[in-house]
Amino acid sequence: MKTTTWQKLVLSASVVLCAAVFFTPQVSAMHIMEGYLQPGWAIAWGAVCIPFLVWGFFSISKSVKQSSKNLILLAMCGAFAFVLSALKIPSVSGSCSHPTGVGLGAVLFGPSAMSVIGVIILLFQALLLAHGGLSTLGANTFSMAVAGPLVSFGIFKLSKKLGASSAVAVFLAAALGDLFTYVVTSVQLAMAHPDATGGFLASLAKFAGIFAVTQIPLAICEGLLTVVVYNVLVKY
Amino acid sequence: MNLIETRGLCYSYQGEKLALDHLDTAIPEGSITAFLGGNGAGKSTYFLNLNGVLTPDEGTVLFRGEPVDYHKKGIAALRRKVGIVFQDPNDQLFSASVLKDVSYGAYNLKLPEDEVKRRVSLAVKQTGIEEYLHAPTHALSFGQKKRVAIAGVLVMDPEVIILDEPTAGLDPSGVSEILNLMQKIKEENRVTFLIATHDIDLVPLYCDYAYVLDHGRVILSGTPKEIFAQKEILRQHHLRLPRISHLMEILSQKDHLSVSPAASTISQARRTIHEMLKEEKSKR
Amino acid sequence: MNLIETRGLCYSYQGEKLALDHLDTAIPEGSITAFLGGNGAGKSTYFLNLNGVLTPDEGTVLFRGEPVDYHKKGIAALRRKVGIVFQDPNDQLFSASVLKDVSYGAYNLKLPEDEVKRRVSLAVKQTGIEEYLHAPTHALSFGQKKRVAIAGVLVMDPEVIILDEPTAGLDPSGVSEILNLMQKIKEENRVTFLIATHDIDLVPLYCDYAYVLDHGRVILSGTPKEIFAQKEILRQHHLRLPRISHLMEILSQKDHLSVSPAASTISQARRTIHEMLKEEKSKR
Amino acid sequence: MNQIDSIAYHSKLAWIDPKAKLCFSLVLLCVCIGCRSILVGALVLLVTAGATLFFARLSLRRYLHFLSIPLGFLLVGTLTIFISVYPAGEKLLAGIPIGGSQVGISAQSFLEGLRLCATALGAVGCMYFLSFNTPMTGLFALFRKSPLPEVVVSLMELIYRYIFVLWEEAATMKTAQNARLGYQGIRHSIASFGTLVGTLFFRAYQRCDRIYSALESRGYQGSLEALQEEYQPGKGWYGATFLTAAAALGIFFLERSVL
Repeated sequence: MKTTTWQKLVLSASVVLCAAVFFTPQVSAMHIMEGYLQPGWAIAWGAVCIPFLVWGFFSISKSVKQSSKNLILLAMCGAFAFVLSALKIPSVSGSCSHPTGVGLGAVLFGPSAMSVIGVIILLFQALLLAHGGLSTLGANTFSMAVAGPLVSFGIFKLSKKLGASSAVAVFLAAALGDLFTYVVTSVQLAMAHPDATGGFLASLAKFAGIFAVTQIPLAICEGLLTVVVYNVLVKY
Repeated sequence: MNLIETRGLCYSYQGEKLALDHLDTAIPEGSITAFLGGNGAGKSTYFLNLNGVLTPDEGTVLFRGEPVDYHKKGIAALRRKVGIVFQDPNDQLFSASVLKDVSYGAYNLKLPEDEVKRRVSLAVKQTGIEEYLHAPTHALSFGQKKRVAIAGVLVMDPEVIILDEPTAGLDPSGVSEILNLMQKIKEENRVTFLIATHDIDLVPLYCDYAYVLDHGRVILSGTPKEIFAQKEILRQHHLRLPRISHLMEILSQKDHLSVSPAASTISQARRTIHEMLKEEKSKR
Repeated sequence: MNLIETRGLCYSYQGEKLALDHLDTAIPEGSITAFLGGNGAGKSTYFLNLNGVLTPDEGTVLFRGEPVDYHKKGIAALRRKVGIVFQDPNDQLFSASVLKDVSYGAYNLKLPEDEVKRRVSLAVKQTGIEEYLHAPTHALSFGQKKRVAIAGVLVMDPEVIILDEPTAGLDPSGVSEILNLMQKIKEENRVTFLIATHDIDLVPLYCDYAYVLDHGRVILSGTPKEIFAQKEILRQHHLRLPRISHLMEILSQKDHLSVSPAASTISQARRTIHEMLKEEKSKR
Repeated sequence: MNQIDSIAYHSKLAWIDPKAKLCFSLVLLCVCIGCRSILVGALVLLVTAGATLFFARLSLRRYLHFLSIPLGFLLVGTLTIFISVYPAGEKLLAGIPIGGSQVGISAQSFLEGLRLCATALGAVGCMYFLSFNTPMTGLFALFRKSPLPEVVVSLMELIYRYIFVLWEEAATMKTAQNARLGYQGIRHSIASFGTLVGTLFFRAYQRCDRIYSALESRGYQGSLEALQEEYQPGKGWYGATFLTAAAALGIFFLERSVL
């Protein structure tokens, strides 16, 4: 009897779910690690980021030209985002995890500047914290500093337009931005490492399954957290 | 009775050399004890060990003669009993409103709301911060923030309050206000105080006992009088005498006047100068 | 001759009340002048006006008798001549590389590289920071950072150096090191110093002149002796006498001993006590 | 947090031309992920780890501790990729039959998984060589000479500097919250952490004004250029790069002709 692709997907996902529950505490930082992508993919994701980085670069140079104080402001934001990512937050399962801070950054400064700041932060995370890597910088930049912020920003604007309250808009922006980041990471991993029998889709199902277990609670956590932070900032 | 004792307390931060090196201390109940020492002598590390924010590597902390239990519940109980007011009130005040910030500790104790309110209004009254209760914390002056930080510790109804550099950054009138507040709280709430300070001149005025720390070790301990008799040792460990003591020491040792070199406050100096004058008069 | 003078200097931060209210000051060349006053008295605002970081709303700043030109070139020249060492060195040290940070000011003067290097090595030597030249800024202690910040100002070869709370956060030996460094620089480089401080006891020891500010206005000015003769006014403005002065004042006014109430340092006190004793002896 | 950073400043190679070290680690990194071979990965890890242990004065235990940081990802990721669903009856290395098929790992996949792990660990070795022996300030000096735009390099330098300042602030604030029992239970934890982050941001924002004043008073006009530190030439490292890369490629071709 031949197994259908659908069966394969379901089975892969359920097996992986079990594995994920077992390994959850170790999957803290979801940066793709050094050396995990083939050279082709590493270069391709780097290339995909370039237009966004150029866009970000022009927006930064423009704002620095307007006032040289903006350089310091942007730097403080970058340092802040890095520290945020290195701080351990209490998470639902009792273990600790890393908020990406992507949602907050995008809502506050817009997605273009976030791409350049993001790539700098990712470089520091690789070199100072051993999260992520140099060859995977492109892929990580795309998922965390380009795709995530864009989605966060878009959702924030959209929910505001639809009349949602600030709290709801911020929550959705942060939580969905967070989730989308991990969806992109799954896609990147699945593309680089398709399943031996089920190909890209089976692999994607497996990765998405793992992230569903670990990241949905985390995204909710980050969403709530970002709302608290946003409220503090609004009061000041 | 000693409220707090430490025996052979050791602590080191990740992968670094000992920040506390077999520290033996004993803090009598109801006293004000000063901790002196240069930057990096280990004062803050010691305080965080007393409060249970840091867990000792070795040695024990005794609270009322009982060793502290470093499990979750024991630590929570310890933190309730030992409050810390940090040097920079900005590190301690977060909430947008003063009221919210003052109630933070009581709220974390999961007390009933009435009790929280009662404690907050008490602490607010005692520290004299009614006026700016509804102001945002960042709009307060440094001295006002310091008071709010103290109120925030008071609501937990601690038995010990640790003040880390209570006078740093304050102008002279702010300094005396905070120190008078400390004495008032000590008397009204029967609280034992531990203070770390660089301001040596305050020690003879306000403190019952003093410890000199350096490199995580106890160098000297005793009453301020005993401590300030050890001029050379103090200098070796980046400290100095109170200015009045210094003057008296010079008068007594260099000029061979019969004043007491141990006088370290203005009133003590006044007394010993009078005695010297009387003596001079009676000589002739 | 007065190196810096201000006449009717006014400044207010956006939409707030006057931070400086018609301030008249005169700073003699080669002096060390202290600025006393509670938190928010206007000291920092005054300093930023002298350096051209803030532009006065009204009134003039004169440098060597010439009014400062607030166009781009004039401001650049002013900043070269007036260096500021800020209270928190973390605000001032922008680079993780100590060498780079020290050289920054000289580099911005567009000097030839050799000259920049020469000045850097001079400033490094003078402030004694050779040892930690290869450490990253964030690994330095507070006192070390303070020295690096001073070196960063020295390379610009300023005529005036402003120290904002130079002793805040330092232990007693750190305090005297920084103040001795200040005196050394004053003598070797013929620099005029302006310092803001809460540490009243330092003023008679290190300063030639002092100003007392409150609410952006000059309350008192003169030599430390003149200032500390005005005990009541000082107290009204949140200040106090140096402890030695306080003792001498009590001895002279309450106890009617014939000591000079103006003695405010240990050596002055010693002298006046000796004179009193001599007098007593000759009386009988 | 700053363990790796502090190790780098104390490395024997700290003041060697960063370009030479960057060349060594990047070339080996490319070779390692280009070959994707078990032996090449092992060789590269061995060489870079050995050099790091020696020059950065690290104990093996500490190095292994750092190596374990990405292990969680490696384990989960690799299992996820190589455990898959096969039709019943197919010969597997290990497998559990479920319904009409079986879940497990084939010999082919297992080998593939080993290859991925070796490559990834070799690559991590290269990155660790760079980060344990090169102070960030050295990399910035290098970036200044590169075609990277000035504003981006300045941004990097400032971010790096203020990471430590903000980190210290955040750590003290968290201690202060802990001292007042701020992290008892999930609800209080989220509220406490949220206010901490908000306050941290606000303070960072306020600090901007002070930094700007301080920089202005030293003549800041948008540029952060200043004297650069001087580095000793690291010519030997180019030779080392060439030799190791050649050895790795040799092994790679040998392995391919055998297998």
